[in-house]
Amino acid sequence: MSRASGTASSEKATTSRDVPQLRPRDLLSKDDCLEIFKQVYLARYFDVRLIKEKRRGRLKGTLYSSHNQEAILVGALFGLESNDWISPIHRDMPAFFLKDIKGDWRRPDRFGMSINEVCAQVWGKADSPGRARDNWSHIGSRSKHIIHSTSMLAGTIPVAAGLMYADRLNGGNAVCVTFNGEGSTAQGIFHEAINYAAVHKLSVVTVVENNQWAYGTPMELGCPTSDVADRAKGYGIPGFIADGQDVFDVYDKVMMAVEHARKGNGPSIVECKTFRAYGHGDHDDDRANKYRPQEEIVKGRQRDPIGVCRRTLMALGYLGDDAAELYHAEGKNATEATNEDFPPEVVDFLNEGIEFALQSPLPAAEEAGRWVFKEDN
Amino acid sequence: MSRASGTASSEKATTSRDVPQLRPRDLLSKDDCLEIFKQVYLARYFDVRLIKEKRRGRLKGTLYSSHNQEAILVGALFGLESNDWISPIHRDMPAFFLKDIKGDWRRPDRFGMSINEVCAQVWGKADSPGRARDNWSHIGSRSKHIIHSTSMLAGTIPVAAGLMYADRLNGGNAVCVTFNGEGSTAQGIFHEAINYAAVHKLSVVTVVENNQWAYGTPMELGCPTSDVADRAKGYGIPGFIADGQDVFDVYDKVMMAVEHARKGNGPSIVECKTFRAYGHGDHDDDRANKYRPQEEIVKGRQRDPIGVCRRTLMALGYLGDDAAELYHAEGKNATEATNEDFPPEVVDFLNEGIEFALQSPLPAAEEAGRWVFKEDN
Amino acid sequence: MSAVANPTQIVKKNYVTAIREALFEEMALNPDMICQGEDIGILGGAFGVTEGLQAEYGASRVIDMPISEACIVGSAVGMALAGKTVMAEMQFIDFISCGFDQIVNMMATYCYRTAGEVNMPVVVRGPAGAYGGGALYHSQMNEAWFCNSPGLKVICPSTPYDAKGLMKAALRDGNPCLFFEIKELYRKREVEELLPEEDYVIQLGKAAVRRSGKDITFVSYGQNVYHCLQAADELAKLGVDAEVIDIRTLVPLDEDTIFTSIAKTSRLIVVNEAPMTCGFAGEIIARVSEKAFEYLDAAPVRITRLDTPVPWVKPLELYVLPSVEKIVAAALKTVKY
Amino acid sequence: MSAVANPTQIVKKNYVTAIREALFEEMALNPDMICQGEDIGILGGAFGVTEGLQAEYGASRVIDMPISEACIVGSAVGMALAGKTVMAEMQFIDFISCGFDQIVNMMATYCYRTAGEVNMPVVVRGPAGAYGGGALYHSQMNEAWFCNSPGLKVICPSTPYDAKGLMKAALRDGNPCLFFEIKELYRKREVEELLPEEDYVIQLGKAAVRRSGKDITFVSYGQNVYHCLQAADELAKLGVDAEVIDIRTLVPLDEDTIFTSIAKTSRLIVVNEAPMTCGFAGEIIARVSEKAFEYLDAAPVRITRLDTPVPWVKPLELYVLPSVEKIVAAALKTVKY
Ligand SMILES: Cc1ncc(C[n+]2csc(CCOP(=O)(O)OP(=O)(O)O)c2C)c(N)n1
Ligand SMILES: Cc1ncc(C[n+]2csc(CCOP(=O)(O)OP(=O)(O)O)c2C)c(N)n1
Ligand SMILES: [Mg+2]
Ligand SMILES: [Mg+2]
Repeated sequence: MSRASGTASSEKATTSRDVPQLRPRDLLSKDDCLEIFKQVYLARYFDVRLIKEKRRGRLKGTLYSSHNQEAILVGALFGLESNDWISPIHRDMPAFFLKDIKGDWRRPDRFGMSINEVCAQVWGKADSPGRARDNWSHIGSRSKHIIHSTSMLAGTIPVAAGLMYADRLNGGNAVCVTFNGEGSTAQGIFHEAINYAAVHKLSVVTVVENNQWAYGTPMELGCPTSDVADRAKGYGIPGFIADGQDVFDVYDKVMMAVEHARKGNGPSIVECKTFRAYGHGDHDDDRANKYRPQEEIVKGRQRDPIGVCRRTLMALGYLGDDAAELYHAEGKNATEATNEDFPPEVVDFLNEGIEFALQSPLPAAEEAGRWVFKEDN
Repeated sequence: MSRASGTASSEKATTSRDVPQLRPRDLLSKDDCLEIFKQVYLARYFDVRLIKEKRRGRLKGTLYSSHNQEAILVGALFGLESNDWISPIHRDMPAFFLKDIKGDWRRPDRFGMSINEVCAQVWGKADSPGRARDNWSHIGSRSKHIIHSTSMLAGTIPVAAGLMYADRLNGGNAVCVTFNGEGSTAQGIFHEAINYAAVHKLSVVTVVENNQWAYGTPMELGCPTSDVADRAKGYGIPGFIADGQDVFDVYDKVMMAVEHARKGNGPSIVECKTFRAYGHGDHDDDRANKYRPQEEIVKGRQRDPIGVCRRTLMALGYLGDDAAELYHAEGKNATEATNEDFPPEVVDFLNEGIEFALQSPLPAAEEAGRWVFKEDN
Repeated sequence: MSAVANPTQIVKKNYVTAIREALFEEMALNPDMICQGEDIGILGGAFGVTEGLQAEYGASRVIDMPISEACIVGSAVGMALAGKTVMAEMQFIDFISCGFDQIVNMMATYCYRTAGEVNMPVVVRGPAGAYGGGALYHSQMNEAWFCNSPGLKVICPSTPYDAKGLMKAALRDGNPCLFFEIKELYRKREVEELLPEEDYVIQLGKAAVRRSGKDITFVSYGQNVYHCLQAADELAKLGVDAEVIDIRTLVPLDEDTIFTSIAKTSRLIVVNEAPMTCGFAGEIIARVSEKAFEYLDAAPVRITRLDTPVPWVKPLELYVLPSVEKIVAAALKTVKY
Repeated sequence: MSAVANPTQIVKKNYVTAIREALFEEMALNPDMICQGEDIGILGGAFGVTEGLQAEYGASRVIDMPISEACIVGSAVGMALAGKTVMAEMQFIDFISCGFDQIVNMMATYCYRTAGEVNMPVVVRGPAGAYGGGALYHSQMNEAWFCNSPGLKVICPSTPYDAKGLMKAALRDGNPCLFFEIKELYRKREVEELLPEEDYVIQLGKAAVRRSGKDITFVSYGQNVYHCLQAADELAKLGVDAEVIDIRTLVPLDEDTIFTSIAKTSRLIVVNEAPMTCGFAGEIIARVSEKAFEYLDAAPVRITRLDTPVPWVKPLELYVLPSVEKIVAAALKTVKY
């Protein structure tokens, strides 16, 4: 492994030092690891491509880039059961199709959105799962176990908690992984929901993508402790810290949290340390280069999750020097990277989705008057 | 001392074990200690007397008894500077006159309400500081440094925080002590406000009166940890635990928290373990005897704060056997206790206030239309 | 059910019992129903609305929640996603302000933003209304906030029969409903009535004509309906024949019943105890003015709370609220218009 | 001040600059003024309203707050208790739902419950309004919630001149004000105008007649004022002469200007982009119907957002919102009434 594991900040979750124990990642097969690598590429490509589409004028609206944070999405989602639930936020667009993607990416019956659905949403078309009624990442699907967020940050955590309460009552044993920025942990609802989840030992795993900035506000102006994971201590629940650049470390920590929940021990927080590569949204790219010190940006982007993953796979012998040298997206921004820097199946997959989206019609204006209330049909 | 001190749950606030250090109480004079004792009686008498007044039919409305929790009010308030701020809640009615009462209880220029004002409020009369526009404990006074609460629990903590921010900007060094029930710590605003106070190291001391019950809900259904003080860990601030029956232990812990704040180190939480003697309000007295196990009630009321204080003073030699035997309010409920069970100055003091209140007029009906907005007068 | 209904003896029931019965019956009929709120289980609710419910249906379906209104609503939304029907209690409707975002932005819009994929069978209910000396934070009628937030149905019954029938309808509606219970009516003897033994619902969006008359129309809901009825009695002595309409549900609103009445009387007074500006009384006047303008022979009148908070002590409280006297005076003026 | 005003060169200024100038000037005039909100300092605000403010007045008076709307409001209340005047920004007015309780129950009522002892010079401001593709949570006009919450003044300027003058008035008013800024106007070239060099305020509660006419009165505020003006231009070609009133402040409302206009035109259309039910458009119709009934010769009309959330994509968004076409059509119908 290229880097020591992060440490769990809660004692409850720390395993004994003496007995060498298997980490969740140690149970992953070579195929799994290579699939993970490809998914990191896929997440990156989605971001790069959307930026290009927007620059080409084929796409409108604000883009909240997940560049440099892909290891969190892939690592947190890879180990989930198909029917587990998730709740992504603005920066997590790839999460919608990365959920339960393992194996065949085009499997129609999987619990997760198809690339077509996600692209239809991005382009605001009628084939979006929400028929383009709300924007960007505010989609979801009850049948595919994805909670629909509003814009109000941290607002899905109580929803996740109630869902897990009901799921247990229904005899289920699902876990719900919610994603949040570090800034969002200051919201009152974060406290109310995690407190409630802790009281009832509900299977809610709160992944905090600590990318150091909440829009134009540095972490220390929103959070009094240097680790967001410390918030867990207030509820007596585990607070794990993961290296957010290392997909395998994220995988380990999230799986420990999931395991903890699955056993009936309740919620936990998994802080993933990372860095927001671009501006808050693409409208903020230029300003973000001013309000954030240049050194900080350089340092924050140094450890590209693609590279960290590649080096791990090489060390494991899963990737030979040749294979590792095939694609060169690593360290490149959206201007620098081209399709050739990505595995062709990744490019093809997204191409299909974009084609679909471009051909999908706009919803009819009159639909705007529908579904304020339930319709019997 | 009759009982070992509680322990501070935050390491930051724990003093080294080896060096014997002076506790705040060790600096109290004999007069101070005797004054404290009298104040505990005063707080108790206020409660007992209001219950009697209501039973006599001279008083309407709900009473939220502070019986058995008097040590918290007296202990938390006694050491404050005159111009420190406080924010009491429904169960803390005596806090309004206990603030800055030290020395001469009738001092007109003190920072705290006169007994007349408090009684006028209880009776809903025009001489209430709020002219009886809002009820019960929802009074305050800017000039006397008491924040006015709404009913919405924990809602004054952000106000306290903003106030302390501004006070520091104004060159002040005041501290604000807010009082809250353990149940109220589940509110989102509790989190938002303490988080903000911790980020800016604001001088907000949050006293949590953990009386085990929030109306009909036991502590464990509202809080996942056995100590509410643990909530402090989420913010990296000290969380002290005090024996809420022991006025001197409360005094110690609150003074440590105040000292911490006064030095510019920011907020802290002081959990005072106690037990709600009666129902949530007097309308709940009968039910509270059913939904709470009888043994729990007996145990919770065992250590009357009057008795704990008396024994401490006797051990210190401040109270001889004779003096200690003078008054017998200890362990008596409102039905059992009579005026003879209390020091005469306590009875006289409240008598004056009640007389004043009874003679104070009702506000004129038309006042109801005033002060929706600022009036220039 | 035995805890609340006794089929062999026919007794009049009060408003709070009617609601309690609705909850007991729906919990029995619908195993996927959950009730949650502060102090609703062990205690049985601050007003006893859920008394005995936890003993009957267990602590997992009747949940004592932390003092977290936003989470009470938000978790109900999550339960609805898992197929549950949820009754979420606000201990006083005033505290709904603390859960506001989850109501108007998360719950109310869920059906809309999912193009109908997700329904929200959640009833948020709580004690509301003034006249009881509850002061600023235990007296509110804040229904207008929710009427201005698309996606919510808003209900306010004035009788035990309606309370039970509307509660059952709300719990089966599949849409998020806000249910304003008038706490001053909970145990009021004068409004007790016989309730049917059999299951019944009252369709949402249907007003009730409480008194028919030909000279002037009073439109109201909640406890102000009784003020209107009393005023009508007084006016009858003075030769003025008032019709009294109890709208019962605000969203959706039964416009037809109102318009039909005004077609007859040509005069309108709307009475409610919410603050005037942007309150529902103004909404009714706006609808009538827009759609039944020709029927009106006199300026319509609102009698509402003044635009003030509800002050505590009696004379102040009454000063700002609608009263029988205010209604009678306004009616006399209006019929002479 | 040099950062925003340049006295030697006279240029037209846009809406966002007008507000920024107001903040800079008031910060300079009032050393007890504080600005706080999310990302308002280091970044200068999501829309640049506070750009340069922290550099000028320091981080202790221009505060980057945690993402905690309730605390942003609540702490402003505390600062007011300590004698401060506070501008509290909501990054989008939509997020005010998260700070709702502190606004309506803590801040709005503080003066009332202290019988005037405590004033609340706090302006809560934020970008509002639809038409920009912001979808459900970046498009709201939720002013009605606050108009129905006694103790708040509610302001919504439509021009740079008004935005600056009203902002300065609000910051000096001593009462809690909600200030709805129309984000689609922030940088709109067409509405730029010359601003006076000298200090000025616009009195709260005074409407402006934007166009005078004799056939029909349009009452509006915010960006819908421009829809009304365009509709008036179109109608002029068709021989209909419309008067356009921009109320500018909702609470307090300048009824006189409205009534005077209707006395002349006898016809009323109210246009706003909030949901219809219990919105401010209905309030205006109710006031007119109650107090100026005789002036009306035709049923008044509301053109508002439908009672739906604001959907995302353009055709859907426009479908639910007021438009020039809808106004023209309604006006033609109304003048023929
Ligand atoms: C309740 C609420 N307040 C404010 C906003 C505006 N807003 C959107 S994203 C954002 C910053 C979020 O920062 P963080 O949680 O760290 O997530 P990141 O964008 O860094 O991934 C803010 C303030 C919002 N969406 N919701
Ligand atoms: C936001 C809010 N929700 C609910 C209530 C109703 N309520 C009043 S007191 C109370 C229980 C408070 O318990 P705790 O905080 O432990 O204080 P205690 O009464 O035990 O002193 C509740 C639920 C309220 N006042 N405010
Ligand atoms: Mg962030
Ligand atoms: Mg308690």
